[in-house]
Amino acid sequence: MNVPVLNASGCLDALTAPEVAATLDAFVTKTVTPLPREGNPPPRIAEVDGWMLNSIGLQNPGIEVFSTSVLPRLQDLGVPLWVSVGGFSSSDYKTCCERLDDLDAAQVIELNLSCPNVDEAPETVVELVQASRSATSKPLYAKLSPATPDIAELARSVADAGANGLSLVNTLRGLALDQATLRPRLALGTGGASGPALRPIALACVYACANAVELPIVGIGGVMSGADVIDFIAAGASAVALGTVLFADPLSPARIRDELERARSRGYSSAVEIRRLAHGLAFASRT
Amino acid sequence: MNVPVLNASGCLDALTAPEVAATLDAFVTKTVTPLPREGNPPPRIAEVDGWMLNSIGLQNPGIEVFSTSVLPRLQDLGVPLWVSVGGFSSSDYKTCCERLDDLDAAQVIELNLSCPNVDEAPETVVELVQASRSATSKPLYAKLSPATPDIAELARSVADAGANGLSLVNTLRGLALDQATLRPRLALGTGGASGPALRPIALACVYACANAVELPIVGIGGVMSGADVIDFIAAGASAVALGTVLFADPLSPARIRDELERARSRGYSSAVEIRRLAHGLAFASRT
Amino acid sequence: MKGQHAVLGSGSSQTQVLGTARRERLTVVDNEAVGPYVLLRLERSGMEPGVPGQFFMLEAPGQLLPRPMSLCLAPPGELAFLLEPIGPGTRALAALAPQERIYVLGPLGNGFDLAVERPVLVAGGIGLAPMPYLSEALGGPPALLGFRSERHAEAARLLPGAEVVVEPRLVTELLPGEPSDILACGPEPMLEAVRELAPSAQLAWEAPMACGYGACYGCVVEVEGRYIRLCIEGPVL
Amino acid sequence: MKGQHAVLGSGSSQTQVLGTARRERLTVVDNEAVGPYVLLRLERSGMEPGVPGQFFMLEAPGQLLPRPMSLCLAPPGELAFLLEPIGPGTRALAALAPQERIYVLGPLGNGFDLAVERPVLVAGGIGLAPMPYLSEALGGPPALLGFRSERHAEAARLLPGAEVVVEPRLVTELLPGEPSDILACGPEPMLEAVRELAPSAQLAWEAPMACGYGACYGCVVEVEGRYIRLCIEGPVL
Ligand SMILES: Cc1cc2nc3c(=O)[nH]c(=O)nc-3n(C[C@H](O)[C@H](O)[C@H](O)COP(=O)(O)OP(=O)(O)OC[C@H]3O[C@@H](n4cnc5c(N)ncnc54)[C@H](O)[C@@H]3O)c2cc1C
Ligand SMILES: Cc1cc2nc3c(=O)[nH]c(=O)nc-3n(C[C@H](O)[C@H](O)[C@H](O)COP(=O)(O)OP(=O)(O)OC[C@H]3O[C@@H](n4cnc5c(N)ncnc54)[C@H](O)[C@@H]3O)c2cc1C
Ligand SMILES: Cc1cc2nc3c(=O)[nH]c(=O)nc-3n(C[C@H](O)[C@H](O)[C@H](O)COP(=O)(O)O)c2cc1C
Ligand SMILES: Cc1cc2nc3c(=O)[nH]c(=O)nc-3n(C[C@H](O)[C@H](O)[C@H](O)COP(=O)(O)O)c2cc1C
Ligand code: FES
Ligand code: FES
Repeated sequence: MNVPVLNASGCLDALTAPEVAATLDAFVTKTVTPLPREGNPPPRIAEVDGWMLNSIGLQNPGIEVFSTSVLPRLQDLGVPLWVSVGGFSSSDYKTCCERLDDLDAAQVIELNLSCPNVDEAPETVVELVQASRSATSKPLYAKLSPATPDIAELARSVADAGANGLSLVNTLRGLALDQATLRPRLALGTGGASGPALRPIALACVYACANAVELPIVGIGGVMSGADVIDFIAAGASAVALGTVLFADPLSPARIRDELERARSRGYSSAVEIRRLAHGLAFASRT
Repeated sequence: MNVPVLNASGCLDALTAPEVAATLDAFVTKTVTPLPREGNPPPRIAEVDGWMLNSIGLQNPGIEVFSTSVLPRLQDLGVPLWVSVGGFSSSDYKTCCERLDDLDAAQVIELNLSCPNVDEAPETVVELVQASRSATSKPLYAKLSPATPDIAELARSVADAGANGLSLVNTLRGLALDQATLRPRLALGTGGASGPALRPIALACVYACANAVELPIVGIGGVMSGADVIDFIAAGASAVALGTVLFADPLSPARIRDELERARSRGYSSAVEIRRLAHGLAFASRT
Repeated sequence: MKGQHAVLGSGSSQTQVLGTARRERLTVVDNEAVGPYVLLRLERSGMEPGVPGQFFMLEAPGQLLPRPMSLCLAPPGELAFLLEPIGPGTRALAALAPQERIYVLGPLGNGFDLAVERPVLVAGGIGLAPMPYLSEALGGPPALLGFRSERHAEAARLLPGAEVVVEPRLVTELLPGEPSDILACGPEPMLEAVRELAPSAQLAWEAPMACGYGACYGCVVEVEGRYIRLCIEGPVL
Repeated sequence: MKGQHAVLGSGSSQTQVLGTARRERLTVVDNEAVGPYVLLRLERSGMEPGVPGQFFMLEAPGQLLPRPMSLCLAPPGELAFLLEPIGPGTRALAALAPQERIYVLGPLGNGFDLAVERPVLVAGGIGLAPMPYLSEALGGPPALLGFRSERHAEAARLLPGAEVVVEPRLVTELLPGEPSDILACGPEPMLEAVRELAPSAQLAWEAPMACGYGACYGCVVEVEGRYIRLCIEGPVL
């Protein structure tokens, strides 16, 4: 079964774990911003009720150091590269996209339009996509948050604004309290919630967007197994990205590919076949 | 510990289970709309990965039959009544609120501004609250969806529009596929996702809103135990409502009250004390 | 179909489900394979078996929601359920070991009307579940059972004396020509076929249920253009 | 503190964690109480014990993320970990029965620098965990252990010959006056106090970790105003 398997942004450092990166169809970088960021104070992570919460806060070396000293070393790994960019205004997105535009190593730019651990950008998601589009001719994937009232509608406007694909989804905002002190377990209170509990929510987003736009979709959210990949493809994704599962199991890309291979022998002969099965029920897009 | 325990709208029928309703501090009706609704075709429910998905579609007898023949029978139960109203336009909300305004039996009106199983109202949440406010002098609780980019901001505008309280949260949208056919398990595709997996997300919403507005908050989402109630109070709620847990355990209101009583003897002497503990860390509202 | 059908929405039914039902934590006596099915026997404790065709909500370990199960047998001191393991909930129930305990709520819903003169029991597959207890209550009337394989047909031993067919033969082929009061349970197509042939048959239907006591509106079935809650209006309609 | 500190963000470290680490499913040999702690012994299989102070990520049944644990002992054919059950993950690990299997990843991070001349081991509470293996590697140097109760102090039997104090006495009271190379592990306040008294001490720190191999940026600690990943720059700093 030929389903591209990527990592989710922020869930793998290809330079500290090149062996893991080598097992992916493309490596997606942690989100890069125009200026360097130290990120949020620790504690930054907690596990609660099947969710992982994180509050990393976009720690990154900034687009300049990234472009001159990180990207070349990533290129040496020989894995196709997607660069995730983020920021706090349309000019931030523009700055990053412009800087990357003439760097061959960056094959795709993923726009992180949805990080719950930094204050919201004052501009709309659509404006951020438009600004990015004006700054680069590279393929742009818009990464959306599931915390939006009508994601299919948002996908339509993002497509109109020039996105070439969708990455669905980023984390939801969650809170875990210490049972003894009743204080938040993360230093900054809430954090982004990821992991298997996100899966049904992510699947609903993929399903709604696949019925709304023609763009290719990278399915993200709680993928733990080959069966989960099949669900995402059936819901309308054409690739998947692994996030939290990489923390629990750095060998998961190979394992999941194996599981897909075995699914093929059980009769799911191709991703297309899965989608056909699932979208036979196309009227179901009504809700 | 004196924490009011309600049912979540749509999660109990007080007329078929009066014994259960009698154990609540107030009974919240299923959402009523201006006209009768048959609701969505079955299958309407599925369980997946710790979530319950539902696609009931606001089945209800309409505000007229509700007011003349259901409400009087509910009143006979002797439990304080909250009436949940919904619709598809501000005039729908207005109609329901006007009809209820002079019915003494309805103590509070909860505005369901967030049902994921019906098409979105074309107006904004704030407009729906304004319209409702103009139609009644009864206390209005705005029930919000967690699927919103900045719920604290929304809470502020809802407070400005005249809401007297918040009910946080309604379901997220989720999808479950049948593993054999890869088709959605619910007739209409996606459905509202509730249950324990919702809890950390709901807690984050309560926490964000409690730090943004002065309104009382009913905490809703995956409450299963007394410990969960304590978390909601610590996050900023002043009451809780039980949803999915009522399906698994109709005796849960009494059980949860017991668990709270035992927590009191472990030193959580009052809801206020819990909140003080938790909000010692008030700067944490930054994320 | 029998039964007063609800008009619409909240408060249409008078059935006070929790009035007769209890919720207790029962201990597993045993779990025995019956062909591909499993007979789960629980200590009865203070619970009533109710009327044949009524059902219980069984806690399925590891699952959020309980699962509806018809009472299959009510030997002294026990309640026994026949399960077909088809998904996570029924598999968890089938994996219970003696001495484990699960919460059980019931009896729930409306069972079969036993005031019938010429009863004939008809079941397909796991629709056999309520028949042993029903047969006992009716003094062992004729019974017709259909199964999808010889292996499934092994379960017929729970209803000695029943006439059994295996696919491609269908149980509806055995329906008596003479007038009779049919009480049936089985997959939807089978029930539709029975109703076609015997419009006055009492049929026990299924639908996914979250609560079993009228709280969720999840279990509706369409009756005369309206959605009624199967858990409180049925499951026998 | 020792170690080359990262500048910022992606790619600042050359440590190729997975280069030396393996991931295998290991079988539980036994789980023994040691005072209030638990010694979890696993069959070693093909895994390397690594340098003392390095750690492993242990699958905690029922939990999403694995939990970091220092290697405590490396008897032939085994890897042994000393756990303090303080939350769902450590409780799940403490409840493992012989023959159960869990995934283990390691060894990870940078252990203690063993090229020291006058080693003295200092540990507080569960900070004892890496000391038995470290002591072995260093030929049994002097060791100072502090515990919060007599019951916790029972665990001192894992390091025979160590000097032991119980609160209100603190282990820092025992630090030698003469120059020595301190290798310490324990709660943050203890490590801060040790650093105050012995600025060149090697200290093994803790932080919540999701991955243990540099992937998540969750485990940062502040060093000279910058956040570095403890899992690949430490845990010994
Ligand atoms: C009143 C009543 C009595 C029942 N009595 C018995 C009994 O005695 N023995 C027995 O084995 N089963 C009985 N059932 C069916 C049983 O409740 C379901 O098989 C069970 O809930 C499935 O749970 P699961 O987690 O194993 O599978 P799920 O994962 O919940 O379901 C597996 C597949 O079956 C479908 N499904 C689930 N529940 C139903 C349902 N009720 N009707 C139709 N399709 C469904 C799902 O959509 C899914 O595709 C009864 C159902 C009802 C409503
Ligand atoms: C490199 C390293 C080596 C370790 N070696 C050992 C060891 O040998 N034996 C041992 O018992 N423990 C060790 N720990 C600590 C152990 O990993 C944690 O106690 C465990 O992860 C807690 O998981 P839990 O699910 O039981 O509790 P959780 O529910 O995760 O935590 C309970 C409480 O402790 C806090 N907490 C969790 N993890 C940490 C942490 N690492 N540092 C500070 N506070 C935390 C949480 O915020 C929460 O308030 C080590 C940690 C690290 C980083
Ligand atoms: C520790 C951590 C860091 C993350 N950092 C980023 C990031 O920098 N940019 C981004 O777009 N998403 C980031 N994410 C979100 C993931 O890319 C992914 O969307 C999310 O985790 C859901 O997938 P999962 O459930 O498989 O983890 C991060 C997630 C985690 C857990
Ligand atoms: C079957 C079902 C029906 C519901 N119907 C309504 C409704 O009519 N109006 C409403 O505001 N919320 C409705 N909800 C949402 C609940 O009131 C509640 O917000 C949600 O289930 C989260 O709480 P829980 O996790 O405790 O179930 C419904 C939820 C379920 C599961
Ligand atoms: S199962 Fe909940 S109303 Fe019938
Ligand atoms: S634990 Fe993930 S980067 Fe250190």
